[in-house]
Amino acid sequence: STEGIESPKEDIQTKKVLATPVARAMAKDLGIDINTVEGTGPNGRVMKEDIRRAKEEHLKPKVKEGL
Amino acid sequence: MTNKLNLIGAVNQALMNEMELDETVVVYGEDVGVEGGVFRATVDLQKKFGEKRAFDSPLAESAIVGSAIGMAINGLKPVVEMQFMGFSYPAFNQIISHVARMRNRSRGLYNLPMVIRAPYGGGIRALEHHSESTEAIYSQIPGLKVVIPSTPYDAKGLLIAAIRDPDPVLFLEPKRIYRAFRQDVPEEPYVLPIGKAKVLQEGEDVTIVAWGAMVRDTQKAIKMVESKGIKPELIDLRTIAPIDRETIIESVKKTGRLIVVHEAPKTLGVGAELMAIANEKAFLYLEAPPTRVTGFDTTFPLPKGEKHYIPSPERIAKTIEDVVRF
Amino acid sequence: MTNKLNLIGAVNQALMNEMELDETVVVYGEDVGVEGGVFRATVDLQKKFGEKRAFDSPLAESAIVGSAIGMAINGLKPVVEMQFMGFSYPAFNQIISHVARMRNRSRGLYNLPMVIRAPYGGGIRALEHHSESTEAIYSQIPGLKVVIPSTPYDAKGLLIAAIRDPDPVLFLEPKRIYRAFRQDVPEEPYVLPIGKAKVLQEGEDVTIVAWGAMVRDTQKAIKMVESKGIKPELIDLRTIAPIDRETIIESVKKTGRLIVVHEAPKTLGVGAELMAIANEKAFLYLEAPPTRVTGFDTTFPLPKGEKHYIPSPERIAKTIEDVVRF
Amino acid sequence: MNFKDHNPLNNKQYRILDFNGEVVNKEDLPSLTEEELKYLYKTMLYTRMIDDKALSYQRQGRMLTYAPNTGQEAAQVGSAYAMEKEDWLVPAFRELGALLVRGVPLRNIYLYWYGNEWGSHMPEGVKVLPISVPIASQYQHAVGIGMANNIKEENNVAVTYVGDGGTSHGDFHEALNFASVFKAPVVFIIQNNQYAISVPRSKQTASKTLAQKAIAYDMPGILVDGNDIFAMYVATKEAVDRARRGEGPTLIEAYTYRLGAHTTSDDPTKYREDKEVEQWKPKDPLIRFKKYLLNKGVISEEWEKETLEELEKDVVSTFESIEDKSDTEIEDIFKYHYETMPPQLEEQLEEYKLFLEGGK
Amino acid sequence: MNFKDHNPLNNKQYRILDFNGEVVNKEDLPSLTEEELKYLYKTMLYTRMIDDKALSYQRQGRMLTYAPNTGQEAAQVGSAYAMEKEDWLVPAFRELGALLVRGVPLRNIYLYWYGNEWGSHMPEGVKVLPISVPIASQYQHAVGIGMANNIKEENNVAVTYVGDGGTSHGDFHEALNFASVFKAPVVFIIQNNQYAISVPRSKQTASKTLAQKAIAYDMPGILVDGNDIFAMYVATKEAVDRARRGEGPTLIEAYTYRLGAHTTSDDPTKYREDKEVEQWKPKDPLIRFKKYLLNKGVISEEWEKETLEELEKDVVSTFESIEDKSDTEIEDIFKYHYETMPPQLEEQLEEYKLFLEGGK
Ligand SMILES: Cc1ncc(C[n+]2csc(CCOP(=O)(O)OP(=O)(O)O)c2C)c(N)n1
Ligand SMILES: Cc1ncc(C[n+]2csc(CCOP(=O)(O)OP(=O)(O)O)c2C)c(N)n1
Ligand SMILES: [Mg+2]
Ligand SMILES: [Mg+2]
Ligand SMILES: [Mg+2]
Repeated sequence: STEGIESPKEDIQTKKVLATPVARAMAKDLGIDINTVEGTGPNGRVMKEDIRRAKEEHLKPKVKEGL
Repeated sequence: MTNKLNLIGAVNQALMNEMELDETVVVYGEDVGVEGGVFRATVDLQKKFGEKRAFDSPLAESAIVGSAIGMAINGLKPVVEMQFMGFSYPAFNQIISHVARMRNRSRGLYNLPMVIRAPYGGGIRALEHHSESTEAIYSQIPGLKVVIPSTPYDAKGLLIAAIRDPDPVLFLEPKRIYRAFRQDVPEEPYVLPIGKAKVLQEGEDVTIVAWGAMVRDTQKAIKMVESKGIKPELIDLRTIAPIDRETIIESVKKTGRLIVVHEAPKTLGVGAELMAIANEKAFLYLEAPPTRVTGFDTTFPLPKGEKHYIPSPERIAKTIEDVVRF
Repeated sequence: MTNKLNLIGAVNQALMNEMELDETVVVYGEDVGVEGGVFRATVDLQKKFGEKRAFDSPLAESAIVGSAIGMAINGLKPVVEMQFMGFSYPAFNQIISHVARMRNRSRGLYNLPMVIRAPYGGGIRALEHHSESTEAIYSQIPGLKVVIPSTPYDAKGLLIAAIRDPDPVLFLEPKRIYRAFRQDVPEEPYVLPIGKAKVLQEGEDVTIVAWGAMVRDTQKAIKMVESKGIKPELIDLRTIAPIDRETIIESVKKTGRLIVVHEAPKTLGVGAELMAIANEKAFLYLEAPPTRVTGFDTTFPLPKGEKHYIPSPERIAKTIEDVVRF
Repeated sequence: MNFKDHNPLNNKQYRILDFNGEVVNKEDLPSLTEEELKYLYKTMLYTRMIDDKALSYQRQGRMLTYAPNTGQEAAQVGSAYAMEKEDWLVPAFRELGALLVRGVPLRNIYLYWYGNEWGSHMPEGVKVLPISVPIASQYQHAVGIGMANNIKEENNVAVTYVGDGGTSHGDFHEALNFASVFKAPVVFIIQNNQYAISVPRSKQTASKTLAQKAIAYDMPGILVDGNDIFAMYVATKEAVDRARRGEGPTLIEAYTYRLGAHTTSDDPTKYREDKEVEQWKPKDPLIRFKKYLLNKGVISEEWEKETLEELEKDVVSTFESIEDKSDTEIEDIFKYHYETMPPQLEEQLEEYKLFLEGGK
Repeated sequence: MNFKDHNPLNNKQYRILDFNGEVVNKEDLPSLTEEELKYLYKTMLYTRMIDDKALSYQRQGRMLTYAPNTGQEAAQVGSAYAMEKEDWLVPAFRELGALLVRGVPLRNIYLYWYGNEWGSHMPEGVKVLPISVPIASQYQHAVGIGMANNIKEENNVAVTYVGDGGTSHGDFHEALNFASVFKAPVVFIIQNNQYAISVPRSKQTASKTLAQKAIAYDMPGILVDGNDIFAMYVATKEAVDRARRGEGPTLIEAYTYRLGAHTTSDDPTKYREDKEVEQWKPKDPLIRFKKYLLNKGVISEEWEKETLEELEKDVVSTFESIEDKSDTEIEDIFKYHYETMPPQLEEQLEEYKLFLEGGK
C-alpha cells in the first residue's frame, strides 16, 4: 500500500528532478520543494544529505532581514 | 479491404491468411479440425485446406507440443492449440525442456518456427482450470516468446508475426474479449512487431501497463480518473517475453509513476518484473512506489466468486488515484 | 547428541527420524529404494523401514506426484523425490492443478500433507537439465509452499517441518552444497519454522537476500567488501513461498538498500518479487535501487560454460559496492 | 464370471441384458433383491432427471455450463453399485450416477455446476474425490489411494473413471503401469461414450478396443456393454473383488454413447450425424432396464410415474435452495489455500474488503 | 520376415545368430556384402573403443559424466544401419553406435559429453537430433517428424530410441498413440537393457514383454534379441520399409543388457549381483558377431588388431583435439536462444563482459 501519505501533487515540472525515494520523503516531511534543491550526487541527483543541507539553509536567518 | 472482426475472427483470419500463403503452416489440436475449435478459432480451416493441414489430434497435450517440435524441425510451421491455458501443463515438459531450448541446445541448428495458441484468462464463468492466467510462468523461460493481443487488429498482426517468427511463440488469447467488440481489420495479411509494446494513450501523471483483457478494464478506469484531472499514459505490453523495456522505461521516466495491471496472481506475476525494471532503469525518476493491481494470490475462483478476482475498473481507478496523489 | 553432518546426510537423517516417529510417512521415487537415491538422500531407508515404506517407482514423474496425492488423501504422508528439479516438469500438471489446489477445491476437506523433494541448482558440472533453478515457477503457484535450505542444520529442521506441515511443500535441495561442509546437527528431530527467513548477519549498509547454495557465495562476497568497511545485512530467505515479507521489509527499512542474489535467470525470478515488495513496503526508505545479481536469461549452460552463469562472489561483491556507493 | 474368458482382442462386449431387456447370460445374472433393483433404476431416473432439469435451467440462464450424462447412466450406476462403503470413488466429471450411488448429495452436485467450490466439500463419510477436470489426471490419484491401502494393509478399493478421450493421455498410461507394478487395488473404468467433445473414438486411438490397452500392463481388461446395468455391475463387482483379494487392478471399458451434447456449450450437430444418435436412442440404458423390470414385475408404469414426480420435486427444491443464494463468500476465496492463511493472503483479503467498503 | 509371425505375447526373441555366432534362422539372414559386414563390426568396435576411452579419461579426471553403451552395440548399430540417407534419427542418450552409423562425428560426441553445446550441432546433412535427456520426450519429436513426412508427402522415416525405463513414461504412450492414429512413418526402438539406473525391468512394468505394449495401439510389436546384430538389422529394416510403404509405425524391443554402469557417476554393485553381469558377458554382441565373421572368414584376428589400433588412434586424437580447448565462448551462452538476441540478453552479455574486464 502507499503508506497513507497525503499531499496534493506538485505541479508538473518540465525538467524532472533526479532523487532517491528517501530524499523525496525527507523533502516532503520537511516541507521542502525538492525541485529547488541542488543535488550533489552523481548527475545532480538529490540525496538525503542535500535535503538536510537545504533544511539547514532554510533555517539560517536571511541576511537582508537584519534591521 | 477491411472487415469488422472480433478477436476470435481475427485469429481465424490470420490462420487463413498464413495457411493460404505458406503451405508449410499446419494447424492441429483437440477439436481443432472438424469442429473448428471450441471457441471456433480454427473454423473452416479444414474445409479450406483439407485434413492434412488442419486436423484433430488425440487428447494429449504433451504429444501435441512434442510432435510439433518434430514437425518444425522437419520443415513445417505447426500452429497448435492448447484448448485452454489451464490444459497446457501436461505439455509443460515439452515446452520448457525442448521448445524453448532446441535452438540453443543445437547452437542454432534446429530452430522451431512453431506457435502454441491458447485461450487464457477468466471472466467467462467457466469451470475450474478454464480461467487462469499463468503467463508469468511461461514468460520466464529463456528461449520462448510470449505474446498477448488485446484487440482484433493486434491479434491478427501479432499472430501472423508469430507464425512467421523463426522462434517458438506462445500466443495467448484473452478469451473474455474474444467476442467483446469488433474492429476494422484488413483482409490482407500484415504483421505487427513482436517485442514491441504499444502506447495506447499518452499522459504525464502515471504510466499504466496492462495487456490482454485487462487493457479494456484499464481504459474504463482511466475514463473514471480523467474526470478528476488525472492524465495517465497507457501502455499495452503485447509481448510479455521478451519485454519491451525501452517503451516502459521511457514512459516511467516521464511520469515518475508506474502501475501494472494484471489478472494473474500478485506474487511473482509479470507486475513484479516490470516494477523491478522500473527500479533498475528509472529509479531516480520515481515519485511514487511502482504498484500493481492484480488477481489475488489464490486459485482463480469458480464462477460465483470470479467477480471478486479480476481487478475491476473501480479497483484500478482507486489505485491510479492513490499513486498519483502519493 | 549431535553429529557432524553434511546437507545430504541431514536430509537423510530427517527422513529417518520422521519415518521412525510416524509410520504414515512413506518415501518413494526413481532409484529411491534399493539404491537410496542417486545422491544417497534416501540411503538405508528401505533397509530400516522395509519395501513398503521406502521404495522404487517406475520412471514416471507425473504418476509419482499423482499417486502421492491419492496417498495423502488416504491418510499417508508421502515424501516423493523428483530425481532432479529439471525432471519435475512432467509432473507439473499434477503439481499446479492438483497438489496446490486440492484443499481449496474441496474447501478444506482434502488437505495434502505431502512433500516433493528435488535436488536443484547448478555448479556440479552436470548434463543438460541437471542444473536448473526454477523455484520462481513453483513459488508463484497459490497453495504450494516452497522451501530451500542452505545448511545441514536448516535442511533437517525444515524438512521435518515440511513433512509435518499439513500443506504440500516443495523442498528444493541445493545439490552444489550437498557435501560442501558439515555442521553439528542434533540427532533428535526438531523443526524450523516454514515461512520464516533468517538473518544470518546483521548490518546496516545494505540488505542482501539469498538462499540455497548462493548463501555461501554471498558470504564470501561479504567477506570481500567488509574489508572495505561495508556492513551488509544477510538474510537467508529459506522459504521462497510464502515469502517472509516482515523480515525483509524491516531490514530494508533499516538499510535503505536491497540486493537479491539468485542463480535462476533474472527475468521474473524471485528477485523481482522481493524488489516489488521493497517498493510496496519500504519505498520511502530506499536510498538506492533494489538490485539483483542473478543467472543470465538463458538456459543453464553445459559444464564448459557454467562458471560464467552462476553469480560469483566477485560479481556479488561488485554489486554490493555499487549499491552501497550509489 | 472370469476375466480370462473375455479377451478384449476379440472385441466382444460382455452383456447380460440385451437391448430388449432379455437376459442373454443367465449364468452371470446378479442376484439382487427387488429393493436393490428398484434402487438402481430409481438412481438412473434420478440421474436423468438431474440432467434434464440442469439443461433446462441452463437454457433459462439459471445454470452455468453443465455436462450431461444422458445415455451413460448404466455405466455409472452399475459400476458404482459394486463398491463397498469404505471404497473410494475417484471421478472425472461425467459420473453423476456414480456420485449419487456413493452418497454425494444432489445439493453438492448442483452447487458445483452452479459455480461454487462448496460443491466439492463432501459430507462426512462420503469417500468421493472432487470432480477432476484435467483429463486422466485423476487416474493417478486412484492409484495412490490404492497404494496407500496396500501400505496400510487396508482392504479398500478405489474405483476411478475416465473417458475414451482420456485414454490417449500420458497420465492414463502411467497410472495403469503404476497400478499393475504395485498391484494397487484399483478398478479403472473407461466410459467410452464414443466422443471426446467432437473427436470420435476412431480418431482417438487406432486400437480396436480400449479394453485391450490393459495388455500393455498384463492387467485384465474387459469390454463391457456399458448400457447394460447388470453387465456393468457384475464386471465391476468382479474387478472390485479381485482388487480386494489383492490380485491387483482391472481395466473395464464401458461401451456406451453420449446421447446429449458434450456440455451445454457444445453443439454436436457440428460433428456428428443425427442418424447416428437415432441409432443409439433405442439402446438407451433406461429403456432396456425398464423393460426388464416391467417384465419381471419389479416395477409398474405407475411406480415409475410416482417416482418421477417424487424425484422432480426433490430436484427442483434442491436447485431452488441454492439458486441465487450461492455467491462465494469473499473469505472463502482466501481461507482454504493453506491450513493457516499466510500474511500476504490476510493482507490481500483485508485490502479487498476495505476497498469494497469504499475505504482506503 | 513378417511381424505377424512374431506375437510379442509369446515372449520369444527374434534371433538370427545364436550366442555362438551360428545362424539359427537362415531364411532371414540378411544379404550383406563383406564390406558391409566389416563396416558393422568395425562400428561396433569403434563404439566400444569410444566407451572404453571415455571411461578411462573420466577416471583420470579428463572427462565429465559419461553414459557407456557397452553391451548394447548390436542394438544400436544394427538398427541404425537399416536406415536410409534421408531418414531421421531421434536418439535418447545411449545410442552411440546409432549416432556413428548415421554420420555423427566422434568429435561431436565427445564435445557433448565434455560439456559443450557445440557437440549437438550436427554437420550439414546429418539428420540426427541432439541427445535428449528428459526420458521418453524424444519419442514425440520422432512422431512429429513422421507426421510432417506424411503431410509433405515425403518418403522418409524417423527412427527413435528409448530405454526400458522410458516405457513407463506418459510421453511414450502418447507418442505411440499419436503415431498409430496418424500412421506416422516411425520406428520406435526400446533398448531394454534391463535397468533404469538401479531399477530393474521387473519393477518398471508388470508386462511380460515391452514389445507387447504395441498391442495397446494395434501396432506391430516385436521382441528381438538385441545382442544379435542381424536380428536387429532385419527387424528394423522391415519396420523401416513398412513405414516407408505408408503402413505406419512399429515398436521393437531390443532385449539387451547394460554391461557397464548407468553413467560414470553410478555404482551398479549397489543394486545388482556380479553373477548376473557374469551371465551376460558371454552374450556380448561383439563376441557373437566376431565368431560369425571369423567363421565366415570375413575378418581375421589380424584385421581386428589393426582395426583396433587405427580406431584407438582416431579416438585418442579426437579427444585430444578437444581437450582443454573446449571452454564455452561467453557469447555462445547468449547468442542462440533466439534468431536475434533481444536487448535484455545483449545487455546482460555486455555487462558480464565488462565485469570480466574489471570495468563498471
Ligand atoms: C488435460 C485436459 N485437456 C483438455 C481438456 C478439455 N476437455 C474437457 S472434456 C474433453 C473431452 C474429454 O473426452 P472424454 O475423455 O472422452 O470424456 P467425455 O467428455 O466424453 O466424458 C476435453 C478435451 C481437459 N479438461 N483436460
Ligand atoms: C523425465 C526424466 N526423469 C528422470 C531422469 C533421470 N534419469 C536419467 S537416465 C534414467 C534411467 C533411464 O532408464 P532407461 O530408460 O532404461 O534408459 P537407460 O539409462 O537404461 O539407457 C533416469 C531416471 C531423466 N533423465 N528424465
Ligand atoms: Mg513462428
Ligand atoms: Mg468420451
Ligand atoms: Mg534401461
